[in-house]
Amino acid sequence: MKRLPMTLIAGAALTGVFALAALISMVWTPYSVEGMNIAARLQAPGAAHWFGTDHFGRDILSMIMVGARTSIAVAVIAVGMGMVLGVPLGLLAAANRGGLIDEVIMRGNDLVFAFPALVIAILITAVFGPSAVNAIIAIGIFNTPVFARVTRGGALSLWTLDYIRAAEVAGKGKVRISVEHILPNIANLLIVQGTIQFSLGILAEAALSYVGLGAQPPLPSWGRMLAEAQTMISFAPHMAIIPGFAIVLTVLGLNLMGDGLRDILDPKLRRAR
Amino acid sequence: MLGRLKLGLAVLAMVATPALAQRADISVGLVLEPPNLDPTSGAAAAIREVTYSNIYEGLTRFGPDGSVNPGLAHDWDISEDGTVYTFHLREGVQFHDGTPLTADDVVFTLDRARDEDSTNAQKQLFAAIDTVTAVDPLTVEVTLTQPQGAFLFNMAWGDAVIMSPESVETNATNPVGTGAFRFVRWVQGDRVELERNPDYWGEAPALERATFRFISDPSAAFAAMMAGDIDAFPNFPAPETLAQFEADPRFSVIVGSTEGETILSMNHQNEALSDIRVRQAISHAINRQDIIDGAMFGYGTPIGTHFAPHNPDYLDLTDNSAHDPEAARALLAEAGHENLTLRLMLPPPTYARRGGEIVASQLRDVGIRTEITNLEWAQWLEQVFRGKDFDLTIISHTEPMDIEIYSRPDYYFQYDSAELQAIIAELDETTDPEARTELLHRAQRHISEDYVVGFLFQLAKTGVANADIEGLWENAPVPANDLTGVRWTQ
Amino acid sequence: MLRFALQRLVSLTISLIVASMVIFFVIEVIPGDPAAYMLGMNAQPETIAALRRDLGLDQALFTRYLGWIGGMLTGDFGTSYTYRVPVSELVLARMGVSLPLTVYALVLSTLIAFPVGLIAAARRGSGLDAGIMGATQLGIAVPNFWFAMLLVLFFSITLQWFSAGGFPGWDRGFWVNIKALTLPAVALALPQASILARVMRSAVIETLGQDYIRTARAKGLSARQTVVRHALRNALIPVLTIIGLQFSFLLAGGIIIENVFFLPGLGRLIFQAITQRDLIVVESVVMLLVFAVILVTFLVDLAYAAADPRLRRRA
Amino acid sequence: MSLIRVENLSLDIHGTPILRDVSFEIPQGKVFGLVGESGSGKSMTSLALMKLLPEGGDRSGRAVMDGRDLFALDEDTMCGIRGNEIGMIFQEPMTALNPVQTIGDQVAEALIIHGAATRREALTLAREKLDRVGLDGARFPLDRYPHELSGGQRQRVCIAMAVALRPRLLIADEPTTALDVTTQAQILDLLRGLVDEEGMSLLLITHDLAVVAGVADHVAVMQHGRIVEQGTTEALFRTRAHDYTQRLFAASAHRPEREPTVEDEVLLEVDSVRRSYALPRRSLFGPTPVLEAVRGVSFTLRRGESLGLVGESGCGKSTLTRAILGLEKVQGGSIRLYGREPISPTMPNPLRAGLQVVFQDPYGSFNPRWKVSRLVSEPFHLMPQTPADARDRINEALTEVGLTPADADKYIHEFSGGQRQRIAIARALINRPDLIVLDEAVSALDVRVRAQILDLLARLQESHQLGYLFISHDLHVVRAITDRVMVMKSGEIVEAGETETVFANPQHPYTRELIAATPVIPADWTEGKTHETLV
Repeated sequence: MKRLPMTLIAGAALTGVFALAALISMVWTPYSVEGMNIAARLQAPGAAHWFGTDHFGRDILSMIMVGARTSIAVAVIAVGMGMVLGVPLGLLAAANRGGLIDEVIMRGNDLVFAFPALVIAILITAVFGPSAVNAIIAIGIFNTPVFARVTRGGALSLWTLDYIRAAEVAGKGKVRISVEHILPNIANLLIVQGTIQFSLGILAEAALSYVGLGAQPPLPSWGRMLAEAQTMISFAPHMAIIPGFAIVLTVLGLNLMGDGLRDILDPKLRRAR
Repeated sequence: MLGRLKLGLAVLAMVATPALAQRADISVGLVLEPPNLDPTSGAAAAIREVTYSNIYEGLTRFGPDGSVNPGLAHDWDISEDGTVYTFHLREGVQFHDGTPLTADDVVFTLDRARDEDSTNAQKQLFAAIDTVTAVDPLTVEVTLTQPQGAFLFNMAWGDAVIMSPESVETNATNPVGTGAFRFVRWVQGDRVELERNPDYWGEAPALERATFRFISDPSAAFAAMMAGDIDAFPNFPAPETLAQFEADPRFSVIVGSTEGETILSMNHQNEALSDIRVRQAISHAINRQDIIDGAMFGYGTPIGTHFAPHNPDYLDLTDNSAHDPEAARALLAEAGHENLTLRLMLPPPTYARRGGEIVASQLRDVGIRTEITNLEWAQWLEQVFRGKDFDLTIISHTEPMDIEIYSRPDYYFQYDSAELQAIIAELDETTDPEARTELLHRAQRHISEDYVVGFLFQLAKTGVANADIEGLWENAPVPANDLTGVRWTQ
Repeated sequence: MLRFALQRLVSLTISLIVASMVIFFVIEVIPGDPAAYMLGMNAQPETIAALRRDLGLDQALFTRYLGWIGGMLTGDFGTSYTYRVPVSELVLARMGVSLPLTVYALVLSTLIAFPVGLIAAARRGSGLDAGIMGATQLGIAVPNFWFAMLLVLFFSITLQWFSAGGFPGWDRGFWVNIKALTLPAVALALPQASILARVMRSAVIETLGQDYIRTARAKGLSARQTVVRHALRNALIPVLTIIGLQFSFLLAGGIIIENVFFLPGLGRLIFQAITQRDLIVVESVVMLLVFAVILVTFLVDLAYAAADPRLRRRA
Repeated sequence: MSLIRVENLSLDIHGTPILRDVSFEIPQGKVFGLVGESGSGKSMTSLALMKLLPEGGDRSGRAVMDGRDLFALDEDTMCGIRGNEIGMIFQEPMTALNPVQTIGDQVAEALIIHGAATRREALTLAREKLDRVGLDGARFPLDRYPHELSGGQRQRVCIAMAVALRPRLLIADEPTTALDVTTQAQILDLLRGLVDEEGMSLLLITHDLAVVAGVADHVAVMQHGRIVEQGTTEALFRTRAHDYTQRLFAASAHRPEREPTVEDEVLLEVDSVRRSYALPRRSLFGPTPVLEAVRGVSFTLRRGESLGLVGESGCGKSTLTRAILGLEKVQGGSIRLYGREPISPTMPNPLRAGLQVVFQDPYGSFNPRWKVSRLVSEPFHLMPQTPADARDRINEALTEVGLTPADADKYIHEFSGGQRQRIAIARALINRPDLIVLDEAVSALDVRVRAQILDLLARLQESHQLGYLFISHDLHVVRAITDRVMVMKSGEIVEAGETETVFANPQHPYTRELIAATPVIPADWTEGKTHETLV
């Protein structure tokens, strides 16, 4: 009925490429990302190594592929965590709108928002040591209030509708109504927000592993590749430019996808038609 | 005697090249900012890199080659039994706040360092001291409990610089010493500024102003050098970029040696690592040249034991642990550790982080899996160094002549060998050079043949400077940037 | 209006108290002993103990918390373990870098975002609009530290127009510092500008769909006049929120950028303090940042009320 | 002579035809009524005249105003005409004003834009205009903001704005639809007055025949984008040449035939119920002011009886409804079902099953993601377990409300507003309740659909002996479907009694006011006609 917007197609395509790379990397990469060959280090892109090699002589293409896996995994799980924690909170707040629970939840949200994300991430890793898991936790924590807010916002507008009244008259409780009526009808909002958070997650993961707080070696991650490449940018630019583009393109893809999804899913825009 | 002669030569050298420098200011790049400016409480090398023999001076001082020269004491006598040192202080030496240097200041300094409330990071330097007394305003007598071969050497350390009671409390933030440069100001997080001390007792330095700038990020350091924001970077953090500086006529690259033996430490409490065959296997699995090339881009000297190659008493024992994966696998099989998994803890420096990744892949080749954990310094000190909770770690031991650490059974790698402990104990009391050399050789051989740890390489001092600057230390016998001899040639 | 302000003020204080506890007790469990860090590898245990006494680290945790809070209320943030100077001094000095940088970046991003967003909204659906939207998408997707790397490579190393980083200090005059902050500000501003432009656009488009816009047109206002006189002010409200958020984000978010350009800012201070386990500094700075954010949110709320009369009497 | 003459106005939007050959003349100083059901294109006609059509509009035809074809003018000239020679007001006064500008500025702006006055003069003029539309300076200073005004007051501001420059034509698009009946009357008077005094013409667009009958001199009836019939009001009302017109009239005057058999059994007993809300404090420490929404309401409703509850917005009827539905607890008095079981948010499900509801908005009343079968059967939740014959009962309910079992598998968006109300009724019926609350159940429907639904309700009441609590602001409807009626004002029932008696001979002044305010088509205009069309 509706034809898909260009943004959605382009975005999905871009994202797809990296998702695919990540999938393939689970079974096959051109070279082992752990195998070092000091003799063959810092090679510019060429026939043997399409994206060249890094300072340990590792194949950058392979590392990009596995790195995609890392980034996507971290981002997806972090967003998942944000949803799992945030959506129920949001539903709860909306169900008790104006009540104490609502107030507490929303103030809690503001508080989390008030903390400087990167600093907290650094602290978390200072406490538990750096690892992909802690990166996920750090990112997840800051996703939670976002979803709580979006959920509450969407839910509040639904709670004013008559079919919720009807459900109440049919003797249904807040929880049941939230699950049966509210959740399915804010799914679109959540999908759109999810995509956006996903792309932000990729950026965050990159930033964290850039400062060395993300996935630990030998597991490659785009952010750390950038960090390692930084001092060599002037004589081995490919080491910095390729992972950089990997990040930019993935995030770009996801954002475009988010826009596209919003265009076809967001009820607000649909009512506008 | 010897010391005096050396000084004379040094002075001649200075006079020989008249200081008609156009520029008299310099900005020196440092990786780490000193937490404070009091080297007598706090171990941070950065403190010494700013203050040593620029602001503070000790009774004796190190020369660029690590030799011990007269400092605030122009001369000294040692009693026959080697337990009484009488130092003769220079005349007319003033602290930057105008108070004159007297024997009392020396007594105060040494007593303060030995006190039980002392927060001196190298307290063991003063362990041998029994009493310190001021004979007259310019003479100090130090009595030792037993003869100590390295006492004059110890007194040259940054932790033994002389301070006056008037200023000692504030030295952390407003250092007052006797050195050729005066403290001007410290913009925390950015730089420390010094200026020439007009009342300096010795030869006035060529530089009028010196700024130490703190740039921890290697690429930022590179950019700063390239952009000319920094004139000299004595310990340049990014060896990979040195080739470019080499190629660039604007810069000169100064490659020297440090006292930093970089080793792959092993925890002898670990069941597997307590087996010499496993340790030997690991040592054979390591390819030093690959590590030096891959991590330090070729800068560094392979070592086979815990001793500085530039030291006359050094023995090259690298063949004991030549790269030989076959042998390694065989040894592991023999020890029954075909599939061994070890935790590799890595502190922040490049040599450790990059070296660690290479070591990990080299061990993988002989069938040892490693779990890498990158740690901050504080965590490393807490967990590895004090908690002794690790299997492997890579660390550079930068104290000079520190082979004695292997004689401490409670040291973090917990190596307990009566034989070695005997050697070191003997060494400590020996003053006769030949005898010392002999003992040092035995010690080197012992730890090498016992494969106590994996000996990787001697950390190189890789500095970059504007080509028109001369007089920077090539080597780093101790962490220091002695600017007294630095000048612009045009 | 006053009541509104007071209510927000109350919840603000509660937030701050909760925050202070979270901050203090989380940070205190960080492994790693400042004294041990300062004294290094050869230090003897009793030396470390002595230093801990010096630093007052031997007191009970809760006592230290009360001390900390009490001190802060009287404006005394304690003394840095490693630097041995009052924390307030440190923070103030760093503020002199971070605050200008933040404001600079914010001004840049706003100056870019407003016109861009307006044009896109006005030309909705046109090729220009599509182009702008694409560009902003790209802007959002670029990690600022990577962008910073490229800026340095190009403007400092290759062209040598700007110094690669560092901060002369305000006593060295105004423009030199502005120049020093330019690259960092640009690196920070690009993504923010992109976001802001998008918000601006959608906000304007949304308001243009409102009934009162139609009323205005019926009054005889031209399309342009309608945007300027009616759409803009209403669209400003969401935009204001974002600007508020961005301020707080930039204030703390500069860490990485401050590293790339070795600026002595708050971010760097925290970073150093954490590695050196200068916990009291970490605590105070984080607290300060949280306070700043909460304060800004509060101000933004007031700004709302000023911009939107409907909020003035709302509870 | 005519002020403006529209010739063969046709309009397509994105290819879909909206208007076809619309032609009419608006005489100088007269009121021209444009009547039609929703979607008939009457609003588009007005927007076309203002040249404020949405994008993608493709217009043909002419609109000649003193010799000039408006459609031929460029945008700038048009801006000069809008608000200056042609003013316009819209249906939704709540959103028609810029929330962040004072009413003074907004009225003044109209003057300033057209260079008719400096800001100072403009403001004084604005003052005059606001006084003229009945917003006196004492209570409504210029610096008031829209949100501080009621709907009717805001509509007055809109009017002041529109007539600020004494335009020769004022277009009013459903100006009173969103307002209460008494307010509506005032606004209509105001408009009529402006026409008479300022000699301007008024194009009045509405769906309500009675409104037109009251104020319009000429009427045009629109259907599917065409004008099917037009003429002077009385003539058109009397003749009703076009059969669509006839059907329209029939529907609006329609009364379902009912022989109510009211039993003695009490279904609902409301006993001196009170409900009040705390309002935000004025001062920080002052006492919290309280809004008493319902203050001591009592009544009973018997099986088979249909009881009406009329009142204007804010009179408390919604609150009362929510309490009766057991969605809100009451603070005083009691509500009992079957005269014994107390109704409350915590009431047991079996009891709830006796009580169902139909809401006003046919669009907001259904979860868009559910199939009709699931929507209709939601009240099964009240049963201990879903009945075995669920499917049959769904089909039965659907058939009862005039839909087919096949509809059970469709989604709600596939149905029209009227059909949706039928589904809502089916949902209410599924549990065989005894009492159904009809909360403005037909208010959102077009007259003809409304007539059908009323018939349906009447039929169901008889077949199931249902009790109806019929809540509405529309007196016509209440009169048509209820046996007894209660009039509610500011939380109290001011009058109650047999519907006919109350309407024929209202006792309470407020009731009189209401009835007086309700626009009616003069009886003699429609004599004899209604029944004809009915049979």
